[in-house]
Amino acid sequence: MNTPLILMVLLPLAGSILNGLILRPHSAKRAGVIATLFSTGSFICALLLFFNLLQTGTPVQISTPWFTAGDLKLEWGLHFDWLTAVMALVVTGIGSVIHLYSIGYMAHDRSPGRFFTYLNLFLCSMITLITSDNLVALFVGWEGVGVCSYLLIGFWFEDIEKANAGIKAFVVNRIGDAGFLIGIFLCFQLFHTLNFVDMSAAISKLGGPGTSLGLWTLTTLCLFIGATGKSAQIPLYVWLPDAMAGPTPVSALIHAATMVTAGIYMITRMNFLFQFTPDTNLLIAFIGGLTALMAAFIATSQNDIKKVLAYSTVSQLGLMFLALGSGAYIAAIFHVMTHAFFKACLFLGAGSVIHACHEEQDIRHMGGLKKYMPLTYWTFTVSTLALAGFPLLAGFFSKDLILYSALQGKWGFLLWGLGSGASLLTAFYMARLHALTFHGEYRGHAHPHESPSVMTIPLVILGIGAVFAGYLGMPEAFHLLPDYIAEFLGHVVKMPAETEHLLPELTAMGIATSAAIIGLGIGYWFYLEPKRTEGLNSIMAPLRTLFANKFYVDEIYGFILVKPFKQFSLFLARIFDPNVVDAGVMFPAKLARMGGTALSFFQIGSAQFYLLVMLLGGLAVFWYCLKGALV
Amino acid sequence: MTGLEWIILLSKLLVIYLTIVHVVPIMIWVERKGAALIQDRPGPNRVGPFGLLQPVADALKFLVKEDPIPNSVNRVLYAMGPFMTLVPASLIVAVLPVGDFFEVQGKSYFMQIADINVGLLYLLSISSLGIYGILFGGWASNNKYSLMGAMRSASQIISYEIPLGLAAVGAVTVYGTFSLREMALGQEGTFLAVLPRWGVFMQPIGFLVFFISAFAETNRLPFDLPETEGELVAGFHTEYGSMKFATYFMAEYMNMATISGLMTTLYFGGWHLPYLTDATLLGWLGGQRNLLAVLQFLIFFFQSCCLPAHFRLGALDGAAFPL
Amino acid sequence: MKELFFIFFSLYTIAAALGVVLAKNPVYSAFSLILSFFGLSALYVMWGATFIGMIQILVYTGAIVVLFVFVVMLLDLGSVVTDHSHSWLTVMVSAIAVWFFSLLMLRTFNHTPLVAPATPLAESNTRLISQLLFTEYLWPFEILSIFLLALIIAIYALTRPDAADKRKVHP
Amino acid sequence: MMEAQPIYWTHYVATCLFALGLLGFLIRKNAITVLMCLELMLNAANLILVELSMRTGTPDGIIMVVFVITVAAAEVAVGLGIVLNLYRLKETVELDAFKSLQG
Repeated sequence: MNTPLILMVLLPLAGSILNGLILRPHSAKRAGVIATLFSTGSFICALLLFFNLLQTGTPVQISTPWFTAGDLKLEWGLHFDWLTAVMALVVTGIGSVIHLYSIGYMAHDRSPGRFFTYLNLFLCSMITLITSDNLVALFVGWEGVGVCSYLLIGFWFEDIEKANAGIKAFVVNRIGDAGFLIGIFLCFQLFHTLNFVDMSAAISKLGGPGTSLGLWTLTTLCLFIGATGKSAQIPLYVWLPDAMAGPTPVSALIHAATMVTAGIYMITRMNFLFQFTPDTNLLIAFIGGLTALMAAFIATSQNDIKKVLAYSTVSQLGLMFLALGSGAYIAAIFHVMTHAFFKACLFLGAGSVIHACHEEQDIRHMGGLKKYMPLTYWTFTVSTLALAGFPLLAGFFSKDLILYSALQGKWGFLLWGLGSGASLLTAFYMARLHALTFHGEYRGHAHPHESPSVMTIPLVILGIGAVFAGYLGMPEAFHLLPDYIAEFLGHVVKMPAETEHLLPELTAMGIATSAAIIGLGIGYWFYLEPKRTEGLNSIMAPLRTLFANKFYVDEIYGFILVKPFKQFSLFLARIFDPNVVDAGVMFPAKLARMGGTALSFFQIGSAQFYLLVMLLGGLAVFWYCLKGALV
Repeated sequence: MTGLEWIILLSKLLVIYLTIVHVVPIMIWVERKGAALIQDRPGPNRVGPFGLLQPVADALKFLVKEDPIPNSVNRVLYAMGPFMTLVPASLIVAVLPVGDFFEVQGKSYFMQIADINVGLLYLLSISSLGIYGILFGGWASNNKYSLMGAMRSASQIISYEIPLGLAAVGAVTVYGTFSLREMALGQEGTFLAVLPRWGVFMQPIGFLVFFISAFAETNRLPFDLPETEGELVAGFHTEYGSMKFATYFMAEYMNMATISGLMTTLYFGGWHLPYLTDATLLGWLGGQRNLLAVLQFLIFFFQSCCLPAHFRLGALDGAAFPL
Repeated sequence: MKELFFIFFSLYTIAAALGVVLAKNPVYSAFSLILSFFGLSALYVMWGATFIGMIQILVYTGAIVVLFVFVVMLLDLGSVVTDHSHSWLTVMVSAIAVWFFSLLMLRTFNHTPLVAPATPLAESNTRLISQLLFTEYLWPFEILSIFLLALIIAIYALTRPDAADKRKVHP
Repeated sequence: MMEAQPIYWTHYVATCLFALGLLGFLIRKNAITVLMCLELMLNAANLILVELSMRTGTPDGIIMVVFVITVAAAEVAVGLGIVLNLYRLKETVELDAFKSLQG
């Protein structure tokens, strides 16, 4: 069973090399077909491995010695266990669908070959990230994904903002990665190994941090910083909204389904470490909650369709981190899976809308597209409802699981409040988005038309996924289906100890669903009637401007970080460099010249003077040598 | 050194030195007579019989005349000049092997004033000092012509010293020693049964070279260029007045005397007469060693005196001189 | 008796040497040089090296100093009265340096152990020297002769009359 | 022959000679005098050589002196040649006049 594992990793790489270096096709069709073939190939391998895992129940493991540095002996290992299986299926599945979709989307782009190369490359690095069996290989995948996101965001690099957005994404990720690196070093320092299996064995042997709790907390904190960078949490989320500058399939694949979940996957993979550090978990939960709420607030007043979806992703990720913080790793992964489906569907829908309205992204210039694009409309509606948490749809199950798991510990109520507030707002702004784009009459001046089938089929697939993904993790309360996801991931993730929840499960679920429905109602009520929308906008005007400007976070960052940095470098260049460094270099030169002139004083030309000096010198040497003897 | 030895030493000094000194006026007289004879004129006959006292008169004149010292002259060297030629000339006399030895109270003493084993070397080096007298004299008198004259004569003397030295070396190789006394002894008796063992017969060529360079050494004809040239008038000693002039003059003749003394030692058998060995002479004189010493003394001087005559004769037929 | 002579001649030579250095006029210094050479040769003879004494006078005084006097007279340098020396400072410094140097020299001389003082040279050293010269030291002797030959050529080249015109005297 | 004359006496003489020569060599400006002082130094060396060779009975010292004298003669000849040329060059023999190699 080793070959499918290797194939899964290498097929996208082969695809990207084929597209990028060898064939360099110009037509989107040929490049797209090749890319999609290779990604579906890796999806099939993932399926094979998944069924093998189901039957044998033993993870597949291959490793080759990579390099040894000091007492660190590293192997490059490919490892396919339950957690990887879930993630692989999500990544390769949705990846292939999006490849199919982007054939249509990039039809009349100038350099589709380059696009598909990057896309395949991204897929390959994401898979290496997931299948790696040690932190360093994971980090390689981590960086690969970062690079590809930069390349893809800045795909239309002629446009300066898009290029800047790419750079911004990459820089912010790098900051996160720095934290992640320190985390890896600390891990090695503590456990002298970076391999997950050995690490968990070492920890279980150690049986807890014991004296060095502080150090363990620091490690987990650093790892968390890496995760925030990659999965766009409070301090380092600024790059995600700007990342919308990239083509829509990119946003769909990277910023909805795969890359952003890397942080969550990493933490879940390291759950054996995070269990022992309660303070970090609390911090994670709080940051998750805060991000969710804040992003939701901003999303309510965004006018760009993709910006709204981006902020909704950020808030959903906040929810996932909330789950991680409160120890519900399985809930987080389950939400990752469901979120991947409906968020990808939403993004692709937005893509086809933009495609139809000829690159129009402002929802105020859309409206009434229901008539023109029925299929997109229906898939979009299903996903919106799923996202909002409409009962019996995917979002409902995973979100309730998270909110329910947040209900524990000292801060349970506050965290739960944050989460449910976020989901209320999510329902509200999704309703707003849905109403403004598809209902009322068309305000744009293009003439929209339904997207070609190659784009609508992926929409339908994802729509179905959005509906049925939820049934994998049915809570026991319904006693309908066994909780597949729970026992499936149980092999990898130890179930959190059953702490008493502050509220019984059913009541929590009831409150959550009612919140979702109220949100949707308000949203539709306000935004279906243009008259009422103006009323709402006028009342909330000050708040709206605040949200619109994203709490001025970018400006604050600019002010706190960027300006002083520029100032300091200016100082260095203008004052420090010329005076200190140059002076240091020039000084010996000046010294030599001075020495020269000083010595030339003695060259007065008279031979006898030279003789005298010679004699004196001779005497000194003579005397020095004989000093011993003379005495 | 006991008192007696001192006396003997002093007496030897006195006798030999005074003889040399007295030979000088005689030579002058002979030369003036000879020159006159050549030029068919009577020569000095005013003073004393046949002008014999003429040299004495000259000497008196020089002593009496006022000794002018030109003002722009370098005082010290001007005065030193003449004596620097005279002193070396007289120093050489100490080495000349005048006779064999004589007994006084049973101890035998050498007739020579000093017999040093580097005799010849001593002689050569001292004779080379004469040049300084001429140089300083010429230069001190501070006029261009005298300087030129001094330069010419000095260079002439130096250049002829070398052949003189080489000839002397020839003699040394024959006699196997530097000491003049042994050289003289070596010339006793005969060799090849016929010829007396005189240097002349042993080294005719050596003698010839020596003879010529001797002439040059003392600026005699035909080498007296320093004086005869028109503009040089009297050469390096034009500026000199009486006494200093006299000393130069005397030094010149003493030089001649000593050079001829050297010649007799090297080539004319020192104090040996041809074919007559000391033993036979002693026999004749009845074993009087001292008498023999006196006889040898006379022979030596007789030979060394008649040589200047040859000088003079040489001067006579200057033109045809087989140079 | 001998020490007396020895001391006398030594002092005499040093006095003459002083004369050489201090004389205003090069001719005077040449003259005192001759006197010092006399003193030196006297010392040699008193030490028994009669041959060297004579050579000293014959070669040094007879030839080398004559050269000096020739040059002085030809170039008419005598008239230049005094040219004593550089500034006072240099004189002082050199005096001190020379004094110190001589101290060191003396120090080394007096402390060099002497080879066993064998019997002084018995027979006249002229014979001995000449023997040695042509047996043990033949090579240096021959080389010296070639050296002198080269010297003569060099001197002629150095002071060629016609070359002089090319090097016009420029102020 | 000299008995064991106190050894340092001649050394004193030679050192004084050498010192005087050196002093003259350094101080005097006139090229000729400088060369004479040089001769003086050489003779000081000769004195030591002779004295020691006679004292230790080895004739090598004397041979050395012979060689030294010949070389000295050569040296003087060349020296005077050069002085002559210097004179032709600059009309004077003052050593200070020749400063063209000044630094």
